[in-house]
Amino acid sequence: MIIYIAGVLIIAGLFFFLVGSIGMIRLPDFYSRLHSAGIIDTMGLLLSMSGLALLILNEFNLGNFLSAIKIILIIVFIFLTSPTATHAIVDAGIRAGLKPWEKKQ
Amino acid sequence: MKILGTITILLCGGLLIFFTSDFPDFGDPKSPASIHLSPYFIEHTLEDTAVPNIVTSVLADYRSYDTMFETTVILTAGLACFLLLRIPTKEVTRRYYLHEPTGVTLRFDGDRYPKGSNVFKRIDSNWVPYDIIINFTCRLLIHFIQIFALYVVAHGHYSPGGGFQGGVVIGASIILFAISSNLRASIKRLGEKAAAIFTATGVFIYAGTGALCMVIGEHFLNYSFLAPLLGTDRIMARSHGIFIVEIGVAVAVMAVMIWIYYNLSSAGKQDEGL
Amino acid sequence: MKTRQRMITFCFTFSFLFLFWVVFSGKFDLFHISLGVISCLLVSWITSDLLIVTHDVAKFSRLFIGFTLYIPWLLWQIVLSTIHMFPIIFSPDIHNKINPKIIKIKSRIRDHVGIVTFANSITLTPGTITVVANMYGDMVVHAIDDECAEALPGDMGEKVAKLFAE
Amino acid sequence: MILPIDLIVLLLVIISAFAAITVKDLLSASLMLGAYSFLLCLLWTVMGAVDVAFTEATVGAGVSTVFCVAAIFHTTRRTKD
Amino acid sequence: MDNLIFYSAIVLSMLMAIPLYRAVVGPTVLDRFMGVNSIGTETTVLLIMIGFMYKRVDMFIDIALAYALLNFIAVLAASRYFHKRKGLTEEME
Amino acid sequence: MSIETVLSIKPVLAVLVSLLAIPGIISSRSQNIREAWTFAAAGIKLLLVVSMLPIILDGKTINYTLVQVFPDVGISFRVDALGMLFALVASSLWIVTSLYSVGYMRSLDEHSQTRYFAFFAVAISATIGVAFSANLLTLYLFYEILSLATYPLVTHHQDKEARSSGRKYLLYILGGSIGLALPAMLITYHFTGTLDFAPHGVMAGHINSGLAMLLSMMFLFGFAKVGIMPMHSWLPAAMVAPTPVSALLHAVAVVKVGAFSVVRVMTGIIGTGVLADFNINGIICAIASITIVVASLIALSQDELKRRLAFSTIGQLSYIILGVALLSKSGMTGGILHIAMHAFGKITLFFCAGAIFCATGIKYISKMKGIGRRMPITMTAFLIGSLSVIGFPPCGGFISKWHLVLGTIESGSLIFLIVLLLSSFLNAAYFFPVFYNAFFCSADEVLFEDRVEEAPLWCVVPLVITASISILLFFYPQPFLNLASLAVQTIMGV
Amino acid sequence: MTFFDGDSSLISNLPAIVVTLPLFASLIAGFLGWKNRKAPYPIAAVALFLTFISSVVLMIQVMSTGVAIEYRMAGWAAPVGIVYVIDHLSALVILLITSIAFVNFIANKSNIDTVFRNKAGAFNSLYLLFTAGLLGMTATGDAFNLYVLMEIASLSGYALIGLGSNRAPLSTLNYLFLGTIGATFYLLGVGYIYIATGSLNMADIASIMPKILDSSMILFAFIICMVGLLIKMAIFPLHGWLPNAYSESANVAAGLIAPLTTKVTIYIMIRICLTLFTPQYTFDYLNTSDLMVWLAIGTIIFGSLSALAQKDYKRMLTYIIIAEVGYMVGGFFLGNRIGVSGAILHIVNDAAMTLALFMAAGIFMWKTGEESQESLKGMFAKMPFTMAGFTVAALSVVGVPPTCGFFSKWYLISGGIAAGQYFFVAALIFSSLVNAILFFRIFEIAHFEPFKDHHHHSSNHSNKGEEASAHDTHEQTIKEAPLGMLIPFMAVSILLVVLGLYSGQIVNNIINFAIPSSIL
Amino acid sequence: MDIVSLIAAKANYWTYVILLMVGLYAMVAKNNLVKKIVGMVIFQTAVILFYVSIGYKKGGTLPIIMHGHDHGHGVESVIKAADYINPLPHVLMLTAIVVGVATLGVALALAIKVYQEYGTLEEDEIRKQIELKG
Repeated sequence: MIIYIAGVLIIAGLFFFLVGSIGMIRLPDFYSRLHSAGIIDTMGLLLSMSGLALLILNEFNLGNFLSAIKIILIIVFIFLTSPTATHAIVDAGIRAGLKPWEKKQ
Repeated sequence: MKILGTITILLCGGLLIFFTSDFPDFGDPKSPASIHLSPYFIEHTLEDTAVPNIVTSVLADYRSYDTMFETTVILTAGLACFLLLRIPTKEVTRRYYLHEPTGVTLRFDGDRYPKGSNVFKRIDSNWVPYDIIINFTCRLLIHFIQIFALYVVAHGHYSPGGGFQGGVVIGASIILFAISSNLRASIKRLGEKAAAIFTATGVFIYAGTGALCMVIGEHFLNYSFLAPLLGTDRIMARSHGIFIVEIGVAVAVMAVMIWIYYNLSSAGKQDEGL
Repeated sequence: MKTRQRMITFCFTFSFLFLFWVVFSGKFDLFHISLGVISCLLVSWITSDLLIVTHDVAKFSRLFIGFTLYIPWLLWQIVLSTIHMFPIIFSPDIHNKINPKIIKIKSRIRDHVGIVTFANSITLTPGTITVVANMYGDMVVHAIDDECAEALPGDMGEKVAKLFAE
Repeated sequence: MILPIDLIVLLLVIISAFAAITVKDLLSASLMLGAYSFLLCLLWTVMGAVDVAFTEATVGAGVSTVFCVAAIFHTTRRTKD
Repeated sequence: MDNLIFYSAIVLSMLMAIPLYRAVVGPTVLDRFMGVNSIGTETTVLLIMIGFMYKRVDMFIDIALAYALLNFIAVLAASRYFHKRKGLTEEME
Repeated sequence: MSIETVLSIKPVLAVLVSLLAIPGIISSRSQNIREAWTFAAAGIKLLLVVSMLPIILDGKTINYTLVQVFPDVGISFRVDALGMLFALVASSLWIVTSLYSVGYMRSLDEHSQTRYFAFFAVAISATIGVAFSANLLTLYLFYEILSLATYPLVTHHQDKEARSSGRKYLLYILGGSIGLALPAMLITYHFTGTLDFAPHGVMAGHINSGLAMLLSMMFLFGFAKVGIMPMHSWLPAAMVAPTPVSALLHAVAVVKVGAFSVVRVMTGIIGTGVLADFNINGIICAIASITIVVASLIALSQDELKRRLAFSTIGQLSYIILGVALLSKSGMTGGILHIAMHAFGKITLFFCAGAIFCATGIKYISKMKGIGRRMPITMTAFLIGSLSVIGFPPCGGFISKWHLVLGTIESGSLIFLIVLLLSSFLNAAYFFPVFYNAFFCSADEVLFEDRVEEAPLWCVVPLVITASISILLFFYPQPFLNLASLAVQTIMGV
Repeated sequence: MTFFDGDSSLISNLPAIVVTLPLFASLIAGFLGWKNRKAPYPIAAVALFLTFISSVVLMIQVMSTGVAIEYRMAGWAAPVGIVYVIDHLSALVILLITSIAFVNFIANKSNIDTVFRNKAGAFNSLYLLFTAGLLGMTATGDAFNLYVLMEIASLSGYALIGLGSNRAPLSTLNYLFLGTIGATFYLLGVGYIYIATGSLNMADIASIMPKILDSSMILFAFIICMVGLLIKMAIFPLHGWLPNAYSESANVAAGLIAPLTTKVTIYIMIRICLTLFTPQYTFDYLNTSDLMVWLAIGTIIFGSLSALAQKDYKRMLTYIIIAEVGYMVGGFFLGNRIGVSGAILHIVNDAAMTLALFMAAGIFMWKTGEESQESLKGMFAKMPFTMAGFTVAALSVVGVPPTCGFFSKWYLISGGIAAGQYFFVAALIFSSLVNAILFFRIFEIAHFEPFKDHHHHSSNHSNKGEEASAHDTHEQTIKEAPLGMLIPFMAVSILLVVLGLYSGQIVNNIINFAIPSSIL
Repeated sequence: MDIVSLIAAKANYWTYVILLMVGLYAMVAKNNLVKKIVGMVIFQTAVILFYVSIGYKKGGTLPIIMHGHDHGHGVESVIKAADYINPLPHVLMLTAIVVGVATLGVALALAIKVYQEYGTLEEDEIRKQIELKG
């Protein structure tokens, strides 16, 4: 049972990776591309990592449990670092004077 | 130059590709490299050193002499960067200060800057306003990075990692601190002098262990002679000896990474920088 | 008082870090545990002033509970806004779908940790990114379309403010 | 079993290496170097060299890119090739 | 299940081409930052998947963790460059 | 004929004694002490050399090996008759020349006298080293030291002319020795495995005719100090040196070292057998003859006295080569004897030239009209010297030339006899005008005022001594003649 | 094979001590340099001296036992662990390195203080590390360990060189690039050897070699190792980094690096060809002689001709170094006993000569503050002792007996004749002649031109007065370099002659044992 | 699958050659000093790729002994060398990476010095400046 949930989560995570990647190509300017890069960092990572953590727990013992916790920790750390990095990049873009794309009216 | 480069790489590349044809296939278990020497390491690491991580045991015991000089290479790099870049600037002609209560930036020329004042805070000449997001996140993360690094150092016997990796991660944590706040704050915590002395200490721990083995026993770096000192049998003495030198490597590498960063990021002035 | 505060901070840091060490290590023999103690002491001795901002134990525990409640909600918000991003990314006429804009918002949060939490939450939800945040609660946010822009500060601001308000 | 991933990563590594030396901006070049070392780390793990991968990860992510950026900060980003 | 991991790893490694494309093509430096950052994230996931393929995940998690912790230092340092030096393409002294 | 050898450190001491004097020379605070060092060294050296003379005349040789450098080759010394003869000439003339140098340098108030005397000592050491060397390596070593030690002497004036002359000097000497002699030596070593001088040469049976020819030519031209024709032009150029230098070095040390080295190599390395078998001696004779004739002709056209002497020297040196290359007993004796006889004759001539320059500052023959009246002693000595060089009795030069002539007849090559006679005539032709100008000119042609006197005593005494020795040698040539015939006996194996 | 089983005396650990002593000293100098600026120098000097002593003891030990000393690092025997192998050849080179490092260090005391000032501690540390790296390279019997030590030597070398004139960083950077290419190629070669044999120990590889002689990987390993080392030793088409790097560095660094780096690299080449690839492979199977000797000829001719074109004294020396590299490489690849002896002897002699010449450069620098040849005007009169030493060194380079240069050249030329490589002989003689021209050009300037007082102007002229009574008034006042510089320099010049006179002994007692008997 | 394994048998070695050449090209032909340094890093890592490829063993697991956590005492299961990837190249490459970082640091320090001296990193411009200064 756990295996199937994990499998679904991993596939869903891959799907979000795909979505984020497509967004990174299609969106017109840097700032909006960052939004879709955010999908990779958040949803993609969250789902696939949870899937992998569940997969580890399939064969339960202390070592595997700790490994699962470590995977969760990875998610936590990336959830901390990713917005910081994004913020830093955007800040850099604004300071560098990069104008956001605007819809032509 | 471009043409020369192209010709060179075409020649060399052709030669190299040509000679790959005789290679054993990728991942061939029967290749000479896999059957001559390495089986010894794989099969004897537990008996000889009680370290499951073969890479660690080979790195810090069988070929520990290499690793000592690897650490020395790092030391050399640190010294080299220091020697090349460091400009000891006793006098800074122009300094910028932030008056913290009002947020006004003031410029002082010569040595008329306020010494030991609480309200004035030294800022870089190309100052960026205090970014709370980055600063806070980094402050939070540095601990985890450091504890993780120490974990990596301590568990080099059982899982990937070891002194070098751990040392780099600690170094990176302090570099992160320097980036997130500013260079001077970081130097205040761990100055250049401390970095240099840590570097030397790290290599000294390694080489000193080796010399101790030589003094007590027979060969340089033969940890099994440390057994009476450590109070264990000879095999465990090797394991602990590996641990000791890993600590030495970690200390040296950490300090050198920081030292090189200080010098590179401030172009040797160690005053203000990236 | 000062030393006591420092002691509390130190102990907090130490126990927190030691928890992490145990998770990392997974070895419970004496040697490794003592290594862990030494490492944690070392780290908390060097950098204890960096981690814990508050010395108030009660406030800290409240914050902790608040966070455990806040995080699932945040994750849900992330899912929602990701789903909101779907049609934009897959739309054949992507240039019409989006309307990037930079907006200024004002939050009533004054606490550093709160501001950082709020700003990061904004960034974490796809569709909005914090550009600038200062300690007075002023924020500049880049939003990909009007809907995202209007949702701010909204519920999220409220929740974070409540978390740190008192 | 691991080979297809190996091949894909090899391809990506080559692309990033080419990019690192062709991009006409030093900051970008050093960033590409960072990406290159991420991918190399992946390659090492694919080939089972976890210790090497760990070292590459820590060095590539934590140190060498930062060194490059620090050096570029004190020199210039401009490059003619 | 092994197959699932295997194929997802292949798909993921292929997907990494897209951030890499962004990192290689640009057009601005900041796009490259973004691409590199995304590559880092995907690498973390991929590392653990490879761990599953070797059936020794515990050995790989440390690397992934190191990645998660260190990945953003490079990006932070690079963006710090823009904080201190202004201008996207040209040097301004 | 087995040669009895004696082991003795004397040859080394003889070489080193003047080197050991150098610190004394350099550190002396006053001129007199410095020159005392010089004389002491010269005296000891002469004593050492003379003390070895009886042993040599007994038909023994003295051997001493300092260090072994290569397998079978070391820095080693051996004193035999040929070397003894040369060493005797050099060491006895050093004293005389030192005496003369003191006078010359002091009277002209030359600069850097300390340097001058120091390098003088080095040069004489090297000369004795060449004389006493037991193998080609040692010979080469001292040959090079000599070349370098004479460079500061040649360029003593440190002006533009000295510079270009010094350049030319080094180009020929060093170029010859490094470019030709050294490889020749190495090839010899490669084929024979030894470099020791053997009485009959070491090459026989090791090499073929072409290589022997090549090596002979390389040695002949490589030892450029001998001044065989294409390699001669350093010699006139080097006459810019102070006259005592010219005297010692270009009458005794340098050029004679060249001739000596060639003789040594021809006899000791290549061997008379090889020379004769492959008919190399004929070619050498021919080259020497050409040099003799051409040099004499050029000498005729020179107006500057020292240059004329220089070309004369070139010619006279080739006598030595010619004599040895004739390979006849008398010819060889004559050639070897000519080393000594020409040395005494020519050094007298140089001393005279120096004395004239010292007293009057004149260099050119055409301006010397009537000088004989003012400087009778000098010019008489000049006459004796030139007679000796021409080979006119009652002077030493006659004896060597007589043997040479005998040698040509003995070997049956008349063409060389003609060369000898022609060149003697030419010698007379270029010396005669000097003498004629000096003494036989009408009073109104005299270019000198009364106040021109003889050169200082320090200058005159040496030239008188050498002139008288020149005459003395005609009557008592025994020491040199005995040594020469002993040497020839060893070489020819008779 | 002799092991010092159970013997824990100091002597038996000497191979490790020789290398680690400079390392420890550099660490201590690194510690104390922060406390006291004056402390590191004596420590470094003492350490270098002790290293020198221990290398002498090592040499005596090797010569008396006549067998190579094998020292197991960490107690692991040969293929598993790293071993140090001290045979006659490496003992000779170790002695050379320690003595040169010591002499140069002593001679440049005042230089170190003035040039590096408050970085003197770091400088001393790097100096010692460089020495340790070279010593380790020489002593090691492990192909990979060699690479690590090579990098230590190179990195510290870059730092030492980079702190020279204003242009030094650029040329050092180029040196770094080429040095890295060289070292990496060497590493690649080791990889190819490893893939074919599975071992890293030189002796072990040599024992496997006969089985795999015709493997193309070994061939490529040979090629790439050689290319790497040739880059590092600056042979003709790959020489570009050397002249700038050496001529623009500080004198004290140049005095250490110029005599040693290329020579030790040549030693490494010899070591690899003889011990790792075996002479059988290098000379008989591959028959590399012709190609390499032609390369050497090119190097000699190029180096000599370029040296002719230089106006700057130190630059000229660098090109002479390049030409000398050609001597040694060519001599070694002649492949006969006499040629190889000549190459090894020339390593020793050339290192000593180069040291003397660079020390002279240091003294001239001190005196005139310039580097052009023109600045040497009137030096013979001004500094007779220095110039005497310089003359000896110059003559040694030219190859005039009894200086040592002549004797090694003798061996080289004899080897060339024996091998029938007459072009090599011709190139050697040509280069000797060019060297003669080069140095006599300097002699002329120093001899003929009057001294021009550069920066000590007129301060000591007025109060001379009658003091010159004993001497001629023409003679210029003698003003020598300080004794601290002069005495080591004179010692080295005398050593040049002594080395020359005793070259027979060196060859017979040391070098003969160093060359495997399979080379005839 | 066959075609994949055919390429895979040598692909690593080809890639290492390509990377090596990319690095070498950058070091030889590029004009910018930092570019050259970037090339140097690539050049060095190419060799690491080569070594790690040597060490790989099909069907082998990581060079960390499984179930070896009980300090080596009482290990019943026999350790078979074929089960583990060759650890020796990994050890060597750890050293090589360290050397690479050290070299990078020194090279960048030198580049900064060059920039401080000439104000540019382009080699041709620097050369022009040197010529102008004489």
